[in-house]
Amino acid sequence: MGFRLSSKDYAEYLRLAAAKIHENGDYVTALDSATGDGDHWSNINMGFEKIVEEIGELEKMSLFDEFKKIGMIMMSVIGGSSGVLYGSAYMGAAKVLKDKEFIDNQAMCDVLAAMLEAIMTRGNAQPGFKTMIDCLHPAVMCYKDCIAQGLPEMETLSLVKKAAVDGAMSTANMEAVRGRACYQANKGVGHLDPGAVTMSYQIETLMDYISSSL
Amino acid sequence: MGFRLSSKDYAEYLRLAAAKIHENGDYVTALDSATGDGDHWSNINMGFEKIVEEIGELEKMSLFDEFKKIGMIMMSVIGGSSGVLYGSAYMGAAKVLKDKEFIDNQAMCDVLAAMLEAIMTRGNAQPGFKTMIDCLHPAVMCYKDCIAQGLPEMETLSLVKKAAVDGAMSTANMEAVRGRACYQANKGVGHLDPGAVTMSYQIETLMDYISSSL
Amino acid sequence: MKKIINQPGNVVSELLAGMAKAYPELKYTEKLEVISRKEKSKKVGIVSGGGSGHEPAHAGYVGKGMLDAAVAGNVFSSPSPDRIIKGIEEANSGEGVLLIIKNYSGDIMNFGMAKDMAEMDGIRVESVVVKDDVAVPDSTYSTGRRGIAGTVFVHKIAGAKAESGASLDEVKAAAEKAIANIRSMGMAMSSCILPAVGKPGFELGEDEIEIGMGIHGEPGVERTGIKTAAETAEILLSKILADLDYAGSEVALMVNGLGSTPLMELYILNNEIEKLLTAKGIKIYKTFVGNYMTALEMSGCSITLMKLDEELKELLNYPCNTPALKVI
Amino acid sequence: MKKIINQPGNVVSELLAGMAKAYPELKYTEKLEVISRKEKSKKVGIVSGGGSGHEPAHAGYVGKGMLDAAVAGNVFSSPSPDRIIKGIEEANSGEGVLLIIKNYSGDIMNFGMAKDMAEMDGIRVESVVVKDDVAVPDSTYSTGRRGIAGTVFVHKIAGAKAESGASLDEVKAAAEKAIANIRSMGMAMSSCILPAVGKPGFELGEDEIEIGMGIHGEPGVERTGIKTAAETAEILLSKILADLDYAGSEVALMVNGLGSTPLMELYILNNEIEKLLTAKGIKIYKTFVGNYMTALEMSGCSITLMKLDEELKELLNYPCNTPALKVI
Ligand SMILES: Nc1ncnc2c1ncn2[C@@H]1O[C@H](COP(=O)(O)OP(=O)(O)O)[C@@H](O)[C@H]1O
Ligand SMILES: Nc1ncnc2c1ncn2[C@@H]1O[C@H](COP(=O)(O)OP(=O)(O)O)[C@@H](O)[C@H]1O
Ligand SMILES: [Mg+2]
Ligand SMILES: [Mg+2]
Ligand SMILES: [Mg+2]
Ligand SMILES: [Mg+2]
Repeated sequence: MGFRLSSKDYAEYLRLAAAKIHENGDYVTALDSATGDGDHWSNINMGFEKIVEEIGELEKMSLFDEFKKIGMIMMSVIGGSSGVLYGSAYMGAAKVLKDKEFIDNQAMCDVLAAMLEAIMTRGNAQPGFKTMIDCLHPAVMCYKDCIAQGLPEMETLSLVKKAAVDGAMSTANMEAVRGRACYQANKGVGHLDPGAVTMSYQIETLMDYISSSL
Repeated sequence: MGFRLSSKDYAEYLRLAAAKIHENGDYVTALDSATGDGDHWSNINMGFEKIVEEIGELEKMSLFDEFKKIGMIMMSVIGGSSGVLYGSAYMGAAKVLKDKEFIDNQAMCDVLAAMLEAIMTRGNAQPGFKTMIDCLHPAVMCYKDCIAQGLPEMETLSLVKKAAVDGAMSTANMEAVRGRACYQANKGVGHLDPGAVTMSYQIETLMDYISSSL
Repeated sequence: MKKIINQPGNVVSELLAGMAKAYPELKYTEKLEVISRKEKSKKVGIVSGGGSGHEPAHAGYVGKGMLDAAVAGNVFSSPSPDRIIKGIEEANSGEGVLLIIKNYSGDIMNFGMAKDMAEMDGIRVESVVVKDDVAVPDSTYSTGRRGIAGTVFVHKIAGAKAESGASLDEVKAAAEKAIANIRSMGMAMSSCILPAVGKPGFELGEDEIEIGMGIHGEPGVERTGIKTAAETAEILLSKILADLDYAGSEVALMVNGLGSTPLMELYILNNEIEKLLTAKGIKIYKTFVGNYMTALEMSGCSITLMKLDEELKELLNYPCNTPALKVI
Repeated sequence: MKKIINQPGNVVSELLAGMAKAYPELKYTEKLEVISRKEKSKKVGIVSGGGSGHEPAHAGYVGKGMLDAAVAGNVFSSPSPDRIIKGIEEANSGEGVLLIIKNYSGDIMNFGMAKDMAEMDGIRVESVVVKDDVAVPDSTYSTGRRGIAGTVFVHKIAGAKAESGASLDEVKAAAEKAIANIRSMGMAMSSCILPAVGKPGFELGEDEIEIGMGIHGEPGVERTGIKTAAETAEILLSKILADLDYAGSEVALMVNGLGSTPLMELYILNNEIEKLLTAKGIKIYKTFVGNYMTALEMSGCSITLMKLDEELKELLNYPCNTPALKVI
């Protein structure tokens, strides 16, 4: 039998993701400073700190309510571009989890796909625009492929993680076209997109966390 | 026969004094910055630059008119405390030179004494207050002594110069009590007073200039 | 980091609280970080906002004749939709609300979402987007120009129109007219430090300045050596004048400091700008010199021109009384 | 030296020219560096001035309800008597002139000499000396306290009294009353650079600030580590409150920036000041937050309190319209 993530498990993952983000402050800030306004890490970190504060509440909720609440917190605490994008992502994903008690392999893929769709809609952006989408999109594509091919979950998780990380890395060679960073046109080339990097931290942490439970 | 300074000679001295002051910008500024507001050199330097510009006019005037004009320039171009003090000094000295064609040994002493009196009156200050007075006052005392003792002019000039320089040096151990520097109370101890130093540059240059003509 | 602050995480709420204490005519809504007018009247509401760190923008423009509410995000970050909705509610007196948005994707997304939600609650909301910065060109690869100090003129024009009793459509049209006639361009001489980050986002060399830098420290068009005031005026104005034909017209001029540039320097710059504009036959109708839209303690400046017609002149002269801008 | 200037030797004339261009109601007298009101009325004239580098002081306070003329010296240097006499002449409408002098020996000497000379020309001139800075104590070894940001309140009070038609003696008495009730105290976090010198007069370490530093960079009372806004408010206020009994009274409060401290920080500081004053039962009647009396691009702040009675309140509220201060 495959993995089954409860809302408590998901809350536990959030704690790990928060730590991962917290650790990489200087690096992410440097990325956003290079091409943008330098606030991405401090905002997303504040959002995750708030989530960690609320974990006692979150882990008692249904997945649906948990995701909605995460979305609300992210939207209002993170602020900026990423706040409203993550807010939309979690709201979108919540719908997928309506009445679900667990997130299994298929649901996990659906959650990420819903997040991707919400982000692309809200931000009016496409893959290749040097944003968080360039991490999430390949991860979702990969996840769908793995499921279509019937790969074992362990392998799937590791491939999705790799797709996310590679996707974030691929932003180094892209010109920025959306978000505040866009105003630098080709000045951004050579720098990773900070939003793609923090997205990859989350997917990486999530895949590792699930793997460790398998 | 002793020295006889014409208004043209005095103008020539002013050119040398201007150069001496110009050279010591960093040092004097550092002194005024240590205890005051750092403007003394830039102001007095501006004043002397203006005087050098006007030298063609000055050297053609009578001593009386020349000194009055120097006073006007210093008062209005230097500004600050030292502008009004030098302005008063030259106005006071001009009176001593009324109808004189040359400055001889006695007149030179009278000029410096008149400057001292004007500065002390205008600034309401005494020797020991850590100001330009602590350079000028010993120079004047020394000059009077030398004349009373009937010392040769060459020796007199060199003693007056020494008195001025030593006087300026003596301000290192004084607490500031007048001028902007006064607000630091004993903080100024250890630093020379910038106004005393620039006064000593002028007296030194003047004594050397006269000596070289003897 | 030398800043007069307490906790870096609290700067926004403390600055707004401190502002509301200084100006008792302003109301501060905690947590949602909205500053609004205590005294309300039946008229179109004007709401602006954006990231903090641009003080006196935006809360400093709340008052008679300008904004009804200003919504603050974290430093350099768009406020979230819930905050903006509160701003809309505070500004709404039943005549509809105009949002003045600067063209940053975060602001566009958050204000856009708030607008949708407020409309669902039955409030009529319109919005305009300011894109006055000519530094970085509009291109297929960008969502357009940045909005900078010219936004203050949009506050003034829209605020005056609303105060004079115009309808939402009329107020929006006046704001759009202002936007169409406003161009800005800036330069920076030093970096700034986000309180939560604690060190500068970039470094400029001892003898280096950056032309066209954004008000969040986003890269501009060129790094170059130190320029005189005359050269600075020439460089910034030439970009502006190349973009819109101001020849023969009357303009409102704003000489804006980015935070740590002293007024002395802004006045010296104004002296040069006036010479250049006069030489080009452009008549300066009214000049504003000061720190109107800053970037924390960044040093540098921006120049803004707004081409005027009779209506814009009237609205520019319309009385206003806010902490940061008063027209008597 | 990163400054938006041309020749260091021309900063004063260019800044005043730039100011006069921005505010057509002001008249600039070249060379003598006087800014005065174009529109004159028969009333007691008010003249202030001092070294440049404190912008918007002093010229920024010329206008209805405040100064009639401001006289500028070189950067941080008193103006010379000839300039001050021109200021007196511009301000004189036959009802006499009040000079507002800050207590620096250069200013005392130059204004004193100008006063004597103007009186010889038959103009009635009175003067008051502002010594509001409590940082460095009055002692037998000093000519007294320095005059700093509290001077702006003296401009306001004297200007209002004169505008309301009072006689020279009455105006002087009001100014004296203000002075007797004003105390200030500041601190600096960075140095500033005189344009003609080109480098900082002193250095403060990365983590160092100086309590009580003067507005020309004169040493203060203590160098210490970085303080929070709450601590800063406490340190500065405690010196002020120890000097004059403000308990139970109403005050005007000025939170002044020294040039490169962003408004954000001044508002955060104001938030703390209000808490402390309220806790001590001191009622804040009116607050002014901004860059009112600066020291080039120095970063830091000062706090000023003026204890109010009914007359001072009325004069504080009296309308004024100047570039740097407007009361509607
Ligand atoms: N329109 C968009 N679509 C998708 N992602 C975006 C968009 N705009 C910005 N982002 C992402 O957000 C990140 C920046 O977030 P943040 O710094 O919080 O916001 P801001 O750009 O407003 O300062 C970028 O690195 C990018 O990954
Ligand atoms: N009252 C005074 N009497 C005599 N000399 C004075 C007096 N006040 C200041 N000075 C002299 O002036 C010098 C400072 O001049 P300056 O820097 O031009 O003026 P300010 O002090 O106004 O900045 C001091 O170093 C001191 O020698
Ligand atoms: Mg950012
Ligand atoms: Mg000095
Ligand atoms: Mg941002
Ligand atoms: Mg001085």
